[in-house]
Amino acid sequence: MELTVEGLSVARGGMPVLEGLTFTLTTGNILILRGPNGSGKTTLLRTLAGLQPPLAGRIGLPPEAIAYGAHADGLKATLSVAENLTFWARVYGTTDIEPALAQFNLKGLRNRAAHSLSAGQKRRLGLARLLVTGRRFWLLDEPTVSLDQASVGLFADAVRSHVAGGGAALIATHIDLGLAAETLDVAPFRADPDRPTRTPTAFDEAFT
Amino acid sequence: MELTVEGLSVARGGMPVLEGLTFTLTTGNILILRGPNGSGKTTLLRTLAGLQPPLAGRIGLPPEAIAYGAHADGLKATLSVAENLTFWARVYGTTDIEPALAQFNLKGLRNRAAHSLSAGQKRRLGLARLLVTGRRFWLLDEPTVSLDQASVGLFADAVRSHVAGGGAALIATHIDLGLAAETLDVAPFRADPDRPTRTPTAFDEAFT
Amino acid sequence: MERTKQSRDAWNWLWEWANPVKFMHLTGKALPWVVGLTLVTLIPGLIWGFFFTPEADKFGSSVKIIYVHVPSAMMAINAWAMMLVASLIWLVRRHHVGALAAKAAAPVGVVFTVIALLTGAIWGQPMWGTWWAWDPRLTSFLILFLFYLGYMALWAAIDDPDTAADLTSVLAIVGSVFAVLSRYAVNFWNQGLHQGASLSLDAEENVADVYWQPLVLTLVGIVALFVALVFIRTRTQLRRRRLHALELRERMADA
Amino acid sequence: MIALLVRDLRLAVRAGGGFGLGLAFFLIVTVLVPFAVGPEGETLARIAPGILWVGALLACLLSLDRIFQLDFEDGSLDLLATAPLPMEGAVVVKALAHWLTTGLPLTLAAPVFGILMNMQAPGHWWIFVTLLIGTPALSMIGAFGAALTVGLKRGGLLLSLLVLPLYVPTLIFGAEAATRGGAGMAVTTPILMLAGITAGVVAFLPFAAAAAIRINIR
Amino acid sequence: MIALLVRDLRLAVRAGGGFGLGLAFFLIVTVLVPFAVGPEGETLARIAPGILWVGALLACLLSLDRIFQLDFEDGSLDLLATAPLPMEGAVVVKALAHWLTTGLPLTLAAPVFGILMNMQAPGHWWIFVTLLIGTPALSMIGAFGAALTVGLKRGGLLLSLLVLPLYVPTLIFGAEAATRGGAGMAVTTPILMLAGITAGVVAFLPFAAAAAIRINIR
Amino acid sequence: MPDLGKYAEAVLSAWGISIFLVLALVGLSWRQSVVARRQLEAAEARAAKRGKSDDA
Ligand code: HEM
Ligand SMILES: Nc1ncnc2c1ncn2[C@@H]1O[C@H](COP(=O)(O)OP(=O)(O)OP(=O)(O)O)[C@@H](O)[C@H]1O
Ligand SMILES: Nc1ncnc2c1ncn2[C@@H]1O[C@H](COP(=O)(O)OP(=O)(O)OP(=O)(O)O)[C@@H](O)[C@H]1O
Ligand SMILES: [Mg+2]
Ligand SMILES: [Mg+2]
Repeated sequence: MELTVEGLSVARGGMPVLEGLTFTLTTGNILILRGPNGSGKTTLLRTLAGLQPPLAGRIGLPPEAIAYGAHADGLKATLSVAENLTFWARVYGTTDIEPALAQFNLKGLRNRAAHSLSAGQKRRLGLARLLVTGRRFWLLDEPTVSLDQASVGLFADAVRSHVAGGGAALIATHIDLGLAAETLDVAPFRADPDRPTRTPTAFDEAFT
Repeated sequence: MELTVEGLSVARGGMPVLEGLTFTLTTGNILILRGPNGSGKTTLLRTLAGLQPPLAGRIGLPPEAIAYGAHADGLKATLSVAENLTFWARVYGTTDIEPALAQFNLKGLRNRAAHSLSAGQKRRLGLARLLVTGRRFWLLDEPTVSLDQASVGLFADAVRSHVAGGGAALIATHIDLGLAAETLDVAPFRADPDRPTRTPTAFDEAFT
Repeated sequence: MERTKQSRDAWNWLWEWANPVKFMHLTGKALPWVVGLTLVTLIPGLIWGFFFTPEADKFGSSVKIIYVHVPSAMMAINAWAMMLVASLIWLVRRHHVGALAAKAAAPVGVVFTVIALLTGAIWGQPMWGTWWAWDPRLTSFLILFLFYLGYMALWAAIDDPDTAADLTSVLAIVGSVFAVLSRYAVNFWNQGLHQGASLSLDAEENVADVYWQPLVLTLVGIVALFVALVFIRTRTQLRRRRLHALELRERMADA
Repeated sequence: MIALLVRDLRLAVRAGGGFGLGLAFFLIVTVLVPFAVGPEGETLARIAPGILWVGALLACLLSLDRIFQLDFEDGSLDLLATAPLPMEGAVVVKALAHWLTTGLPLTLAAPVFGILMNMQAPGHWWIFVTLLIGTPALSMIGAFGAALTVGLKRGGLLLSLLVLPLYVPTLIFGAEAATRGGAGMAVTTPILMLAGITAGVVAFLPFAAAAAIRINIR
Repeated sequence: MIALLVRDLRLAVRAGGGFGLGLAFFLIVTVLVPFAVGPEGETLARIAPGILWVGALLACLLSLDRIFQLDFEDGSLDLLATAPLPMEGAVVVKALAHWLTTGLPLTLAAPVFGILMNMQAPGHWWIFVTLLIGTPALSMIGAFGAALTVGLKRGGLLLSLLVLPLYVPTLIFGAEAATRGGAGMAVTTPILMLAGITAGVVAFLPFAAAAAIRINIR
Repeated sequence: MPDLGKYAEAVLSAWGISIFLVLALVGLSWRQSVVARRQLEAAEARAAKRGKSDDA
């Protein structure tokens, strides 16, 4: 299985941010997205996850293969750790949340309401969700925000074992995760605002 | 001027998290708070900022000396970068936002609405707020979340020049900021739930 | 995919209109004529109606209100129909002109609605002895006013222009269905006080020619006025949309 | 789907009594009106079915932004959109959860509150029946409005503005049927119309609402 | 302080027309009641002042959670609490901003909407006067309720529940004065009571509200 | 000026309001159109200049 991206252009707020991206991610691999703040990593991941349409180009991926992990964790403050996780497990048609709890060291917190977790504990719960999706391709947007060194280690282990088990991960991050991975820097693909093809003549569909 | 903390205990959600903290921070210095996720750094900073009362102990600090930077940035999505910053400047009785914009490389974004910023750009704006407060003591909770390497550098520069100008900073963080600073690890001060002094007799005062 | 977003088909001669460049060009040419038509129909029609119509037996001189009330009430309803069609064009064909024409027409529709409501109320006071009555036609017209308000508020509340276009178009469609439904509901709920279809050719209800002729003139005039205003305002919207795109690009170049 | 329903119901219950609050608001509106209008029994009895319908409608309205707004803010809506659930299904489930926590309790309580408004015997029965038929439409229309405004910061009032005109037909037929029923007149036509609106709304609006959500989160 | 007022007004205007929406909701409530109650002019005229007051009150109520909730959610309330502003001052300023964007427009519009309810001549004047005196109290009480519920996820309905009983005295005296004034009777007593409530509320509630906020954010 | 009799007030106010509102709408549309055209021209000019300086 592979995720292929050809000549992809993505836009945010009506403005192209990245153009002409081409890459392939096959199972068993990790690809790290790098790029300065505001370069379009989040936009790219959202487009790949199907949340917004691409401006141009082709995305090829097997259906039902993607699990997306966003800046926000989507936790319900009044539900407990176990309830939050069970919900996502049922949505994705899986049932067992124990391995996920164990992997992210959440067993001791399982009955705590999510609103009483610290920033890093919330994040760990958000990441544990990935394990219960059962999806092959993980698209992760700055997954290690707020995590301490030990938790970053837990996360890296989780990614490694996921990949070893036939998964793949595309991770946008600013820090070094200590993973054996290829790196894709998005900076060179920044959209050029004055590219002539986008300004044929005034008004000629020139609204992006 | 100095911030002194003596025998401080702090609680979160009715549960003591740190006990017996003692330290002093004088102007011209930086103190880095370290500790694993959930160890109580946020709780400590909120207590020092006066947002919650301490459980025990004494906090000595000059009045009107503290600027607090939380996990959340307090930005108004519909206001522009300059409007957001001007508001805080006026609240703190200062007027000039230009140095802050320049320091955090926000000049190009000054008329952008805050909701159209990327995660890292928002964070930079949140940090720029510190500069317009004119306060000596900065209490910062994971200030570099979402920042790329270059922006972390900008932040470190800002802290350095603030401290050089007679300020001080107390920073909770999980990453290495490259600052010359003392470090305080809060892990050894973790509250011990079964310490006898807090449970004199059953039910008697044993509610915290 | 072709370079333009729209694929070509037999109806292309029609869709050509919706190309922004074509639209700007054509309306630029047509605008003086439409404005001219407005001037030569609306003004004489109004003058004729105001100065040169006799008093009616039942209405007295208040009959002159008909020349402002009826055209604006008619256009208020037709403007919504035009917005519905324009919204459908945007949703189906993704032509910006469609969405922006709908956006441009809404304030015109609201002003006509307000005029019809106010003049109706002013006319109602001497005729029915009340400013307002919960008559089916009045009531459903008031609901139409609410739909206009909601539609405009939704446009104003969304920043991204294409998102706003999509959502307001969905609202226009669903709203139209409910506007029609309300009309039936209100009819069922109450019997009318308001004038019947006096313009129909039905002999009994028909108004005398002395009133009818200037009214037709003002009706033509108000349609021309509407078209002229929608042209002008759509051109403004297109320019603003283009300006928005340019500003985004400028911003990107700065950043 | 069932997981979503269970979660939404659980959240409604946990959030400080989802059931109770809609009811309480309804009660307060029916209490405030006599205060404002004055206590004459006859006027009150005359306007009772109408006021009860308006009260139910407003109680419904106030809880609408719960349907999608919280999920949008904490990011779960994005995650749900990438999950293997059709968005239309999610919309229907969420409208259903809203009805179970708001519309249904209101329906059950209305006959009792009717007593406060000096309502007479068959009126209680008819206010119950009309609300039972009409409130599902209110929840579904509300879900559509919530879907339209989900991206907007504090879209609460805008939501009311968009939704209330859409509620008008339901309100007219519902209140008309309740009033006629209470007065012992024939109610078949308005009841049929009310049922027709509910059926139509439940059949078609999920698609419009799902489209609106997809547009809003992109 | 002025900076805060300016910011709040600006936010209200930016958020898709802060002024317009409260008004629109008010209009809609006054329109819905005739739909529900039926169109007979006489009944309507009788209940008009009361319904207008209830409508204004509900329009006020719906916009209350804007006062502090947004600031709490995005963290600005924490930051404001550590800023050199007395919390009492912030509360007053925010209540004032709420009144300027909600209460004042409602007051100005009420006489016009009275026409829809078949209201007769001096009634318009009295509904205007009573709302002008009473709405500041509504905003201030609302700010207190909002302060109490600010920490709660989607406290909207709970807020209504807490605030509505507090609104009852204002509503009773306001509606009473408006009704009497419309009928040409003496209004001095209810107007004085109304003014007294407003004065008392504005003098004391800021302290309670500020205390509630300090407790809620800790 | 025709004699409007007892309806003078109604007729004149109805016509007055209508004409005022229509003129206001026309004026507003016109002004917005002028402003938008001016702003767009300025922006196009800036864009053209930027394009050139980039080439250089
Ligand atoms: C607030 C009060 C009123 C409102 C909202 C109102 C609204 C309307 C509407 C919506 C139409 C229909 C236009 C169309 O379908 O093309 C209309 C037409 C008309 N109205 Fe009114 N009206 C009001 C009061 C009055 C009064 C008081 C009179 C006269 C006594 C009047 C006389 C007419 C006439 C003669 C027509 C043309 C009927 C036709 O040919 O279809 N209206 N009005
Ligand atoms: N809603 C929006 N409207 C307009 N522009 C936006 C919007 N959201 C983001 N942008 C802009 O789009 C660009 C790409 O943003 P994106 O969030 O994809 O960056 P990123 O690479 O994820 O950055 P970070 O590392 O800071 O998270 C940025 O320049 C940002 O300012
Ligand atoms: N509202 C709450 N109710 C109960 N317990 C809470 C609450 N908020 C936090 N806690 C608990 O208090 C402890 C300290 O939390 P705090 O947020 O101070 O940690 P932290 O050091 O900032 O962690 P992180 O690095 O993850 O941000 C944690 O164990 C957390 O689970
Ligand atoms: Mg990002
Ligand atoms: Mg923390």
